[in-house]
Amino acid sequence: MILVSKEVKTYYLGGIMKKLMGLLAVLILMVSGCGKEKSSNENSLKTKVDGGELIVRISQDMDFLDPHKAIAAGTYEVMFNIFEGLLKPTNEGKLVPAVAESFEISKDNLIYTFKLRDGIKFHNGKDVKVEDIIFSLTRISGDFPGNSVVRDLAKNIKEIKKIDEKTVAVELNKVDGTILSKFTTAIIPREVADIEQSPIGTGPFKFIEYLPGQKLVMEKFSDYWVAGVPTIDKVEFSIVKDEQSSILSLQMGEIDLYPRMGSAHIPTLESTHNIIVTEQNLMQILSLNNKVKPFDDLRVRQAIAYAMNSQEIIDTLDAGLGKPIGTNMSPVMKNYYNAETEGVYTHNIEKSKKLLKEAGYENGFEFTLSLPTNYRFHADTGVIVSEQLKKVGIKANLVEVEWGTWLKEIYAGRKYEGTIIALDGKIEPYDILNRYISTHSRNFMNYESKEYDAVMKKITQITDEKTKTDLYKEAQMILAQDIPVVFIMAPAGIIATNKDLRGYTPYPIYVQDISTLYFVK
Amino acid sequence: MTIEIKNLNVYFNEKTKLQAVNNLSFNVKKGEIMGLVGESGCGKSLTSLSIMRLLGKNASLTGEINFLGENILNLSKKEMGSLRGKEISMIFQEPLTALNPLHRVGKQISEILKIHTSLSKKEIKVKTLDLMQEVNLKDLENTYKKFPHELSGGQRQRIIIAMAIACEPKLIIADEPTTALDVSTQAQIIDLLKEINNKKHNSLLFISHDLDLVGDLCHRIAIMYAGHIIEVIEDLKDAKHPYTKCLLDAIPNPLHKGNELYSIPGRVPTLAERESGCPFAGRCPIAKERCHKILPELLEREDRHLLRCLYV
Amino acid sequence: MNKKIKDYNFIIGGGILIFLLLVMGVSFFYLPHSVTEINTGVKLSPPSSSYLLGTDNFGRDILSRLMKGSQTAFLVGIISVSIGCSIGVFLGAVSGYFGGRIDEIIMRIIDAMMAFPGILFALMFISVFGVGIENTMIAIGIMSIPTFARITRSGFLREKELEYIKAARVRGASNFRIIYHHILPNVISPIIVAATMSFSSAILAEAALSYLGLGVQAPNPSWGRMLSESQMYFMIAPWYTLAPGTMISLTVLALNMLGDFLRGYQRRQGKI
Amino acid sequence: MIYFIKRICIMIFTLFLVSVISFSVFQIIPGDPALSKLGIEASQEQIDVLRTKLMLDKPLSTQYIHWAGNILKGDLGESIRFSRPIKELIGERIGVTLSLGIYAILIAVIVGIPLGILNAKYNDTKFGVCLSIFSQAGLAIPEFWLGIIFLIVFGIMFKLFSLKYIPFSQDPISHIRILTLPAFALAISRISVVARHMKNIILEEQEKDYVRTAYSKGLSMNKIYVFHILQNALIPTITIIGMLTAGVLGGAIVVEQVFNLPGIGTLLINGVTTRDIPLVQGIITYIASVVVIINFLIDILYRIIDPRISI
Repeated sequence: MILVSKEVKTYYLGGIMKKLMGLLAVLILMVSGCGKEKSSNENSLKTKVDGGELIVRISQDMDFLDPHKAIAAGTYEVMFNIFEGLLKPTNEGKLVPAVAESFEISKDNLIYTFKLRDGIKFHNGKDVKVEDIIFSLTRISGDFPGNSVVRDLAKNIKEIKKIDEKTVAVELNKVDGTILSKFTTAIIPREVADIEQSPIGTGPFKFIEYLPGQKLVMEKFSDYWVAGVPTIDKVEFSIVKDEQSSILSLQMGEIDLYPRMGSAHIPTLESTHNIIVTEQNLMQILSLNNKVKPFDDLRVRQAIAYAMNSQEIIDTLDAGLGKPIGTNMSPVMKNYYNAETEGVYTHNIEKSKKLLKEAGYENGFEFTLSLPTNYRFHADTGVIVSEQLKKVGIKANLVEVEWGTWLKEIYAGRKYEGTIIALDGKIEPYDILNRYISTHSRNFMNYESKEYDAVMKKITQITDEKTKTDLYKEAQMILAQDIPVVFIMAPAGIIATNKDLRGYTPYPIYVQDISTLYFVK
Repeated sequence: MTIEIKNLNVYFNEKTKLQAVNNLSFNVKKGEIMGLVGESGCGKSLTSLSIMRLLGKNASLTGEINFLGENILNLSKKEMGSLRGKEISMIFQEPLTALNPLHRVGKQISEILKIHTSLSKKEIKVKTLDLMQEVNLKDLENTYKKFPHELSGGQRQRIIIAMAIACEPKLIIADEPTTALDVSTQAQIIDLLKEINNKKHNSLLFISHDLDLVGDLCHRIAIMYAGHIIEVIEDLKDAKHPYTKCLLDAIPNPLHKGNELYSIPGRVPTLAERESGCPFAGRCPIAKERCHKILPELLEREDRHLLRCLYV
Repeated sequence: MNKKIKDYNFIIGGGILIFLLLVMGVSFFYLPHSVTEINTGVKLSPPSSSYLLGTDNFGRDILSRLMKGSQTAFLVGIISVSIGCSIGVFLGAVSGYFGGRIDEIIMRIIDAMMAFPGILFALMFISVFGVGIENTMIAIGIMSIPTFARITRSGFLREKELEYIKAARVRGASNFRIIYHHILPNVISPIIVAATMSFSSAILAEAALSYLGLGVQAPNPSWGRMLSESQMYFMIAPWYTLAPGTMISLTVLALNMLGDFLRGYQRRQGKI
Repeated sequence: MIYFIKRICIMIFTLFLVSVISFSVFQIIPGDPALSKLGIEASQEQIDVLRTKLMLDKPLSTQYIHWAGNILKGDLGESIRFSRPIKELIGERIGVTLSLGIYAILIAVIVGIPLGILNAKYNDTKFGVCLSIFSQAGLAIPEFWLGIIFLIVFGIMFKLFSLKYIPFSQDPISHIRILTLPAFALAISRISVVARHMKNIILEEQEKDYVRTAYSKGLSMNKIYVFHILQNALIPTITIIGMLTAGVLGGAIVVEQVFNLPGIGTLLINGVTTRDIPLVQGIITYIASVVVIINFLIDILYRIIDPRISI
């Protein structure tokens, strides 16, 4: 029984469909048209402004706020502004006194005596005492509840003595030329109950609050021991992993500083933001498992090095800003970097084929190239590398691996054939190169070279800078020739900042120094 | 003359145009109970829906329906709205589904009063209870609050009747009101309709397929077959049309105990199968050649007895 | 007028689907450019005569990747629907036909599975068994089991009561014969509707998983992966995002419209 | 009442199954949470210390009993990555996902129902077809892509919405303003689901006898729609809203990524990539239980509202 009375009029609305299509077309036009207009730049007229609130976007979260527990790179990057050690790294990669005013090393290089800087205060207003230094240095030997994380420095400390109200002496068990950089470990007040909940240090900024996975907020520490520093009042480190939403937040003006941005976004942000390009202390490598056939054969590794063209990867993925490298050292470590290593293996298809023939792989071979999923940069590099190796008959099967699995199977377990990852540099060149020592726990390349181990051993025995630098260069040349891994590039560090933010100082290590930043109006 | 229908035609326009009712004409006088009887599919329900103008989207109708002298087909939707329920009301076949399951029965009765009368809330409540009293419902206060699923079929039909007589309509159309009820409730509902008719002198159009029932209740009976009225009589006994006679023979009679029950050969033609000539010609025992060609007129025989047949 | 209107769904939905099947068919034989070959010179160039839909950030032709991607999309769709359908229908049939304790248990498992929103379930599956096209298909397949089980069960409950089943049982037909021969054919049409709908949600799920970086992997191009990779360049190269996005939406729209048409057709047959 | 108790037992059993599924699925997960927490630099014994602390070395059954026991006590255990109780982490962020979910369902209902009614009224007309194609299109566009387009068009070009999340307690108006865009991205596909169900239900109710009785009482068509058809159509609509919850929570996970809202969706994805098993288990059990409980409430609500069914 159909019931609805037939008076219901029918609307003829063909017109509606036409209007809808029109609207959609306009929308698409606007989307593609908008990225083009240029903006005028009158930087010179602006004057420095005091204070202001800064929002920094970082992609990795902190593991622990307690400086002696924290190991993850993402934590030191932020907490660098809160905690300071006896010494402090500078943007040129040197070490300068911080909590300590000055220090001397005994002739036998075993006793390091530090003089406490007078008038230096903790964030809770209390003066820093020698007892705090002794407390902090003994704490890193792991004898405190909750975590027995033992630091390398602690292993080598024989005894810490208080000389007087202003000086403290640290005696080592054996000479270690590379120990100085370890004295940057944080000095914390001895009577604070839980440093994790209330991280108090001597740095330019005071901790306010931390929402895990969301943000960490700190504010200016007015009586910081360097006068007039910092200028910014309040800093919020907003933690978001997804690069796409960070780019959008930048464009919407919701974040002021975004370090380590992908080069692909430069054209988008060029007109509206400052783009700072820096050399990063970061080495991207194609690691080949030296224990796995055919990578145990040096000629095969050389053939791969000749077949690969780092410049093409740099142009495609890093907008030509990255630097090709020949060894496990970034050019940013100026006084230690060995420039000759760059020319050792340049792109040469014939040489590569000749070497392959010599090694008995005339018509190439197949191997699995595992790529960590959460670093799109490395996954994309893998795509280009597999194309490049095709030209010499080597077939690289790309397999993307979850980060957790990459860490366990490849990094710790060394169960892989080829992979692409970036190794971040440290202040101390020894810490960058020690990974290739055959006995090192993280030598996931399975590289073994008696000659290399000998050079690295010698370095630890001497403290004279000149001879140490030559030995570092010699070690780099061995790596360049042996190529346990193919050194692709030192990716450029690209930082996007708000148009009115000045004073960004890039560091050769994984830190964001907020104290030098200021706004202009 | 409460209502007079002249040459009513109802068409269904599915793929092709089908005629369900062709030029039906009959009238119902004031206070008269008119029966409309026929097998299912003869168009009797369609007629009632046409009067109420509640036909579906793909149905269309022509002809005149004069109610109290005015052709209601020309009325606007609003005017028709004020007519429905006030002047003409309807009782349906399925009491189970005819009431809104989510509203209390009392409220559904008062709804029709709210639309057509300007009584206050309290007066409406009192009137509703009176109406329920009139249709012989018991324990009024509780029943008022009950939901349809809490009442029996008979009680629900009484609620619908209460709704139908709420605004003292001139014409009530009852479309097979008792078919879905058991025999004992059926008799009570019929007596109730008779009682209302005597008291209120409204005219009642009673549609059914049960000859016996119609025989007792109605003053006049129109028998329909395949969209046509074939006979209008006051008493079943003096039926003359072959179809009516066949129908009467088909009623099981205790006197003819033992011998086989009679049933009319063949079946009712569907809308598409109806051809010209007398609709019953195909199944009529006394059909002749001419019956198939000419559609006989509905002529008045002695004292208001109408008949549509060439040979009787 | 009414008959023609009802077919709108069929005409538009069918039309788009045939166009997509054509695109996939052609992609087996001819692709304008190689899908993997990189040339940084033409990186992110707008649509031109040589590259009809422009190029991506590796300089690869988007059109050929889309055509190849259609193979992956239909592959993901077909396999995940067949997984979901076979297991789901089996579970639904068993619990619907036998009822009682088995029905109770299976239904509770289905309820528990329904409690996990689709993406969550795939997320859990993939983080356990790892990324890759096979796992994506299995994960999406499992996601669609509950819907098939429910539809089949309600179909079985409805048909089981009808006379023709009692008649079959009286004739001594075995349970299997009754299920397979008698009930299933009558329950098949709602299952087909569910299949079209779950085919389209499979494609949507693959896109979402790729967006989260867990879907189909690098070598074989998939619409979902292209969509997630391209959104970084939305401002500089909007065509790179619009192309895969439109393909996904068109396919899903076509499948949903066909599903709607089938449901409408089926209601007219009174099979609901 | 018996029905009520029966439903509660079923619900509890389902919740138990949910916890078993989410616990067992994660035990066979490759990758080591301790390693992924301490990252590339950590030495082996640092990792072992963390492993024992997290009982990762105990047999599975004891771990499950311990974990399930804690849940009953309301303690979801501690996240490895953030080394804070999961309950707290979820507590901080659940507000975002809940308000996003409720906002999306509200939009879906407010827009979906009238669209469904229009669809039903003009079912067999050209306008009706356009409407149904329009709502079909809503279902076809992937949520995250819609989110991105919204973000680009409304966020950057028209600067209408900001990405900075402001909690409800702080400033309700801007909280709603910020959540409008993600809520719409989430709601669009749900609108078409609600519209389609609404249309089918209305088409069914329209044919029912009580509608004819209403007409015969002289009610106008609109009044009949409002007082009679809609009320009867609303009851089955409640079950649709129940069905939406699972979908909306699933969608929220993806949409939160696009708009980087600090909801439990982003927390979950973060947990999955960093192998923070307790956190992921906690969240998945939490979401699944919310869905089960909501469906249970909807089922009870359905019975209370519909007088025809006694509890």
